[in-house]
Amino acid sequence: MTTETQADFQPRVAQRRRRGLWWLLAFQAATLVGIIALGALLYNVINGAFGYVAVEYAVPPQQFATGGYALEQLHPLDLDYILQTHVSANLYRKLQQDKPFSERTQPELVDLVLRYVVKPDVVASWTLTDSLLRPDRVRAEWEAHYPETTLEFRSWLTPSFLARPQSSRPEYAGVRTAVLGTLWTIAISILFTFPVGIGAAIYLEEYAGDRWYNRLIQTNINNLAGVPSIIYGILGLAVFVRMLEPLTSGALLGAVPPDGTPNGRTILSAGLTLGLLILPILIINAQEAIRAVPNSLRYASLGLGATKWQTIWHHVLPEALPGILTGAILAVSRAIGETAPLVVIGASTYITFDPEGPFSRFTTLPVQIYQWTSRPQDDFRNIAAAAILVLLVLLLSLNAVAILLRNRYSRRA
Amino acid sequence: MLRKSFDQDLQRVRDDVLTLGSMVEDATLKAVAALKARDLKAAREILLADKEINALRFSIESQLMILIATQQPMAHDLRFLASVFEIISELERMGDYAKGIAIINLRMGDEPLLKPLIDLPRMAEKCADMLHRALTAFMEEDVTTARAIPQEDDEVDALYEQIYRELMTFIIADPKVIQRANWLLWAAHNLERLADRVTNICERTVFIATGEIEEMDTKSDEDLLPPE
Amino acid sequence: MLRKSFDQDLQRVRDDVLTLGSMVEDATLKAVAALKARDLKAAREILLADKEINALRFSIESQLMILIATQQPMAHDLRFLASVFEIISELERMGDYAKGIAIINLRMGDEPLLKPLIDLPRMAEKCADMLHRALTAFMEEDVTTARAIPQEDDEVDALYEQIYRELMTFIIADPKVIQRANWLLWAAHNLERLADRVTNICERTVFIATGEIEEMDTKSDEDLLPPE
Amino acid sequence: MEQPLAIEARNLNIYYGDFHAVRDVNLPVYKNKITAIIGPSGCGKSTVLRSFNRMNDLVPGARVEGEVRYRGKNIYDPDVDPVEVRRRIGMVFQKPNPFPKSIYENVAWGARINGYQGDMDELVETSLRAAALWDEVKDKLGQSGLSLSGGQQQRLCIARAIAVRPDIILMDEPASALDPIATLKIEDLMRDLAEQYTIIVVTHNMQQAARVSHYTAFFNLGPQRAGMLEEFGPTEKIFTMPEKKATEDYITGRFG
Amino acid sequence: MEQPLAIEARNLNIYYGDFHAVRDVNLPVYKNKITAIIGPSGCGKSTVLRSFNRMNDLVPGARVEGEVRYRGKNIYDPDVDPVEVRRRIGMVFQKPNPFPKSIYENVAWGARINGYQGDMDELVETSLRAAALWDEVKDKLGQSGLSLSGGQQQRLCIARAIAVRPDIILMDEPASALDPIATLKIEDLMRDLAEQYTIIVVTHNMQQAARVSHYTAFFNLGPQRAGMLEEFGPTEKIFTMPEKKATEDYITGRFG
Amino acid sequence: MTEIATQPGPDLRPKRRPGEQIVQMLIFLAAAISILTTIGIVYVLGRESLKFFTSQMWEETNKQLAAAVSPEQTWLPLTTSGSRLQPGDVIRIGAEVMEVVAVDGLQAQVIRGAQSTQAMAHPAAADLYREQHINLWQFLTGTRWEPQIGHFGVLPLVNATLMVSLIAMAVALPLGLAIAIYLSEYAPRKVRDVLKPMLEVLAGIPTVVYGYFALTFVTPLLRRLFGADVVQIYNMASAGIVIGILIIPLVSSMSEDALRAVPDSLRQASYGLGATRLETALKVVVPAALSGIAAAFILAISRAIGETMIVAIAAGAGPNLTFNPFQSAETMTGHIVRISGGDLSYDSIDYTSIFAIGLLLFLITLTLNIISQRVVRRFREVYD
Ligand SMILES: Nc1ncnc2c1ncn2[C@@H]1O[C@H](COP(=O)(O)OP(=O)(O)OP(=O)(O)O)[C@@H](O)[C@H]1O
Ligand SMILES: Nc1ncnc2c1ncn2[C@@H]1O[C@H](COP(=O)(O)OP(=O)(O)OP(=O)(O)O)[C@@H](O)[C@H]1O
Ligand SMILES: [Mg+2]
Ligand SMILES: [Mg+2]
Ligand SMILES: O=P([O-])([O-])[O-]
Repeated sequence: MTTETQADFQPRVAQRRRRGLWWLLAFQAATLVGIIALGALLYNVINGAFGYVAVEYAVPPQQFATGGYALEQLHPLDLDYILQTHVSANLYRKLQQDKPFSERTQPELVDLVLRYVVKPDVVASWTLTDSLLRPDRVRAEWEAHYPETTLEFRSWLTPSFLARPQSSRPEYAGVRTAVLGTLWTIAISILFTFPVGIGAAIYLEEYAGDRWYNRLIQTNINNLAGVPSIIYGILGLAVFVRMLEPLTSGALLGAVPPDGTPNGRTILSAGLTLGLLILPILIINAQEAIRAVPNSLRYASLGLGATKWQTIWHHVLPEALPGILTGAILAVSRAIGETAPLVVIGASTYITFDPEGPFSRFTTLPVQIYQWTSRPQDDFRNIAAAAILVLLVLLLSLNAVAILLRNRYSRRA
Repeated sequence: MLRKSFDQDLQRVRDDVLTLGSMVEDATLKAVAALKARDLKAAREILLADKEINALRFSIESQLMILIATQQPMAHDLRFLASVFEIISELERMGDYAKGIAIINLRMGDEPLLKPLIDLPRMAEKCADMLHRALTAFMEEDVTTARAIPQEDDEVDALYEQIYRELMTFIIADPKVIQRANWLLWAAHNLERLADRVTNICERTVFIATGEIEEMDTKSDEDLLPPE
Repeated sequence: MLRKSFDQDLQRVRDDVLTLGSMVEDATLKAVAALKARDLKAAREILLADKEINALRFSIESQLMILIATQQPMAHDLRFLASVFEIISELERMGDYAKGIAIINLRMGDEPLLKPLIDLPRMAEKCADMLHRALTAFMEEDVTTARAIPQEDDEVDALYEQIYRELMTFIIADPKVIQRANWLLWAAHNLERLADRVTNICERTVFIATGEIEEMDTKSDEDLLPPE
Repeated sequence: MEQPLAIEARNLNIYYGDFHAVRDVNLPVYKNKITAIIGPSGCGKSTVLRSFNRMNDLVPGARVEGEVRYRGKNIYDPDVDPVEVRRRIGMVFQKPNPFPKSIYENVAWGARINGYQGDMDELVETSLRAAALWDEVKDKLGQSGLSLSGGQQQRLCIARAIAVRPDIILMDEPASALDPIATLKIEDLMRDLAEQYTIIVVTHNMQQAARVSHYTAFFNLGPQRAGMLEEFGPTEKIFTMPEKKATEDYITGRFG
Repeated sequence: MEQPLAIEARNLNIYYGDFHAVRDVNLPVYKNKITAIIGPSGCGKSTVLRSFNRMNDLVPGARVEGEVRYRGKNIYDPDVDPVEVRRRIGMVFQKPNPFPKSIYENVAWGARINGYQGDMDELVETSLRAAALWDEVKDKLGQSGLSLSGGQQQRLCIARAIAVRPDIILMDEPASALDPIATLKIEDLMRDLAEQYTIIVVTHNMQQAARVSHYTAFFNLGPQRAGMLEEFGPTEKIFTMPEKKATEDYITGRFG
Repeated sequence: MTEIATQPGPDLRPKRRPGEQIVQMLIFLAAAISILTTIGIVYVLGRESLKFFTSQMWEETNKQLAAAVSPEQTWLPLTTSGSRLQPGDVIRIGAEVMEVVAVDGLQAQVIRGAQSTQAMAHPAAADLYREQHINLWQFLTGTRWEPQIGHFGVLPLVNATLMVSLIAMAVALPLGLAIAIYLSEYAPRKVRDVLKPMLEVLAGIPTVVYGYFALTFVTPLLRRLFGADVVQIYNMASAGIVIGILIIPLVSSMSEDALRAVPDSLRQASYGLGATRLETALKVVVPAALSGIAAAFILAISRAIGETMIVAIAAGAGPNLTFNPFQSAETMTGHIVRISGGDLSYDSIDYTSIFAIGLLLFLITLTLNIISQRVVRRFREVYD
């Protein structure tokens, strides 16, 4: 029977294999597209963050390059002298009042010199690719359009970019306030979310029986995880900024904002909003980590006469911890990158002072990027790119930690 | 019904035991018939048949061992297999008795029978009949029959005693016939022993069905004695 | 070494078989001694001892079945267990022969022995010795010894033949002693049969060790015949 | 010969929600004996076993009726703490489940949370010895319990159970995840342990029950798929001469 | 009596990366017989089995040396397509793995991709009948294969393997995930199938090998933990009178 | 060991463990916070939307009284600035509500003291506010969103949202699925170990960066390809494509999870029957993972609809009902961000309008998420 029915089969293996090859190519191409997109994105950012610029100076900085030392390397006393000789006495006095020159650091002084004496003005900028690959064209354009300016290669991402506060002039703008705002906000989120999130996860995984309210909580959390972040913004706006204004503005606790008007648009509001936003993610991740702990471990412990909490504390949590942390880090990096809800609850975009506490008005890195991106001037795109690099480095390092943690964890399992 | 192949194997064992039984039965009847007819050729055939009996017995035994090794018998199956060990050993021995009669026949050579055989064939028939029914009971696990058969052993014993006494009178009358009388006596003794062994088969049948060994030896201590 | 408990169980079986063997040996020697001394009390004790032999045999058998049911014996273990089935059956039968001699003793009642016993005790000793060594070989799975012992059966046969002839002369001289001569003849016959069965134990010993059944029956077809 | 009882189920009925999983079980368990529970899949063997140390409390929807008497007390009485019960009636599971801690800690942990005051090193050694594992691990007590082989892990779990000095050890198919050799080791170990502990073992493997246990309880599916105790008796009897037809059919593999 | 060969391993050596997993195996497999492969864990039973239909190709790092001769051809020759080999040498796995499709589709799928031209309904029925499953599923061919019980699923997998009309069926512990009754059903089925197919079965369960197979190959761990064929022969011989001491020790459970 | 045997009756009574109960209480509360969040969302969105749809709202008209009026005066002199009044409008000056009866050039005839307010005198240059009413039907079907003139039709926003999402799906679904299949079925371990983290990086990049990418990379590219006159600086296509890229990792990772959840045994079964790798992947693995993949798709749509920053940056401001992907149009989320970004008065109609849009957005995404979860649950059941 075997031989006679063999005839019924026409396997045509070669043909089937050829078809397989074509599809494989398609799959690989798709993957390639994904990688290219990532590459293009990074390329685009880096492309904007460095490149030639045409700068106009009130006083060219070379003028101060004494004894072969560039401006940035001069001694504070020299810088003080330059300021004294180039700015009006009024301004000098005002600056002295803000903070005595003797107390200012050398980079701060350099900054003052640049801002009040050199007064660079970027009139045009070129991308990194153009600068590197087609310097001739750049030079030609420069000579044609901005002959009276200086052409120099500029990195928009500099240490002083990190150290400077916001400014309306891209040349002077920095991300310090934004970075500090981000850190403050995230700290508040973490403080609020971690205990609540992990607690909730433990409850749902270890204690919750099959009751209607537990099911409700679970379904609810799953749904919250899919709610667009902007809705959280609206929620934060209505609840934290407005309803709880006395609390979030700090008025209840006696904190008075610099401008004297209590306002709920504070770091606390932002932190809580982001906290709520990542809470469901954190809970779900933590639940998954806890669920991944095999039941056999719990039974082993309970079978020895351990109580439920002993079991959770000694076995379940330690086993789940790497997973919980991984999930938490990913949730936090999500919070760091969130923009829309903060815009909605009214992150202030132009803030030049450092946040001092939970009741400060604030801006954050992504909000800052958003603002700069939506300005029409090219220079703002450049600093947006620089700020993006800062943000990405921050996130990538967080992600790297998470991935490392997870890999160690999954290898053990 | 699961364990199809095990059941098939068990059935084959059962069939083989039955075959073995009928071979023995056959050999017994033929041995006595040959003796009665002083047919040496037939006697020689019985010697050959006994070889077959032995071979079949060992073949069954190795089947049993294979079944134990491969089928993990338990409970009823196990009692069955264990009993078959004993039963085939008994059957082989019964075959030996038949062969013994054939050998007596051969040893007698030219010498005529001391007397025409009447009781001996009757004894043989009775034995064969008991064996046959014992094996049927075994096949059917018929406990009632198995319990009844050993009672009939008394008949065989009676016949044996009768033969014994008769032969004694022959010897006392003329001691020179002692050899020829003894030949017949041995033959009768073999049949008597054969009948005893049927009892064991019956015992095993009851054991398979109930798990209990019941001693069925009606005369117990006497059977090893010569009749008085 | 794994299967500790199985090995312990196997050892217990082995020990029990040995005990059974020595009980049989003992019974044989005692039965003949009692006959020689015409000690009826001792003869009765042997009847009781035989009950113990039977009980032990069934106890071993049920141990075997439990081991098969619970331990899934294979290969060597299996051959061992299967052989023990046969060996204990043989030992029980040997016990029966001893009992038979005791019964003869009892049946003789007041009547004196036909002649003082000389060869019969020698035969019994030879038988007991063979049995003893066969069981030792079995315990030690000593194939060489197991193969050698059956050869010695000839000695027993020779003794039996001698006794037979001697008794025949008594009968021919005076047919009235036929009953008393027959008693002794039966006793001798029992011993002769007993020795034959030792051969089977040896066969099984070889089988356990090698997996092969070797027929060791040196005289094969003759043993069922009365000596001429 | 009346044996002393270690624990006993009386009119035990177990439900999962509406499903009557186990019906009217009366099962005596004798002290220092190994009692095997066998039966077809889904007949409630594990359910009954878990009811002996209230592990069923952890199963949502499980409900127990009737009594499980342990030292004259029904462990389902309201004034009985299941945590206490579980310390006295330990459990070993189908898949070896050592804690992801050191071998030492695996054994010591249970004793520690139960407030063991004595010499911990000694306890660990005694327990490992009793589990026939000491020689294999004595040089690497600090290594993770997970680094052991399956059979060793299972013995570690047994050592861990022993370390809290239970009266009774429940085992749910303790060797079914192991290879035959590790299985035989566990079986040998069980027999040794029976000198000090009472053991109840659920097994799918009839031969194992036959090899290892003193008593065997055969569970069967009754009407409406409820599990019930079909036959209970000495193992030798159950396997060579069961009383019920159903038992015979099951052990000779002619069931269903 | 020389039996006709279905497939044969000649000087087979299998490596995982640097690890020599199987050394110098010469194993004949006779037509229409069931050949069981037994041996301690990790001795390469599954590895050898997979080498018979080039399933090892799918294991990264696996390398096969030597020959597996099937119909006079080494299946590892470069001009042999593994896809073809696998159609003729089917496989049934340890855990039942029906496709999450209907019962009908489960059986039909393999035939369809292999360009089956005949009457599909008939093929499905024949295959299910051959797998002793038809009566149980004939009224619900449209239901998912996953809705069946474990034992039924395994028979479905067998039906599926049969449907592409292989010569040889490889089974890797086909019943180890099943309860004893389902196991016996599979064993009975295997014996029936052996009338038409050649079966090679790996099993951890010696008794199963003993019950079901005609020939048994005992694999053992050789030097450097490489698996090797210790003894091969008719099952009855291996289990009642093995030639090698190692085989005897293994089958009587006195190994290690 | 004997100590146990000699123990008297065991003490099985329960021990007090108050700590355990407190802990349990606390973590229950933690879990319950999520419910509060949902209630908060629903309450806030609901209340403000209700205000938007029902309650009175006063919109600045940028008109003032040209001169002071007395309580009796019914003709009001108005300035030229601001929006035109029409008969039927309800207006408010100070605390007094009036109903416009007729308009004649810069004069409006009104009924004074409407809605049970008191007619009173008003100084010159007092601001005029106009009452706003929005009904649900108009909101849902209106094709113009021009709050200044009182048009609150949400369709332009919805349309833009759908357009953008569609484009995003067209990019993300095929690519995401193909990547998932490649990673799970084809890629050698090493390749996968490299690619997966890369895709995860892609997923971890904040959306604002994607917005930047859309505006500064994709848009110029599109304009180069299709012509600067065809493609506006702010356009839906660019935003859609980039959202698609953003969502690729989501689709591919969820789909890959689904594919990998298909047990290896199925693949082996398939190979064992003589199937090729493609047949195994497409005919066995993908169908087996179908519901997981479907769930990924649905979730992806939901994400696309809720995505904010990319559209806020790249799709442009200003509601615009168009089907041309190269034109600028504002999505729902984009609108919310733009409106709330400024310093809004909490009473303005614009402020409440974002809640109404938010509610709509919430309902849409919620529905999609629930469907997705249902599908996932069914899918999980198959293998458990
Ligand atoms: N947690 C549970 N919820 C609902 N039903 C259950 C649960 N656990 C078991 N059951 C049901 O109770 C019955 C008995 O299950 P149990 O696990 O005790 O059987 P078992 O005899 O141990 O089976 P197995 O041999 O397969 O382990 C089965 O019908 C099972 O489906
Ligand atoms: N994919 C693999 N990569 C590396 N080594 C492997 C792989 N698969 C198996 N091995 C090794 O090859 C050896 C043989 O494995 P195999 O699975 O064939 O053993 P087995 O006899 O089937 O064992 P078991 O009875 O546990 O199934 C083992 O040492 C195992 O660790
Ligand atoms: Mg169970
Ligand atoms: Mg294997
Ligand atoms: O063979 P028996 O000696 O018992 O007649």
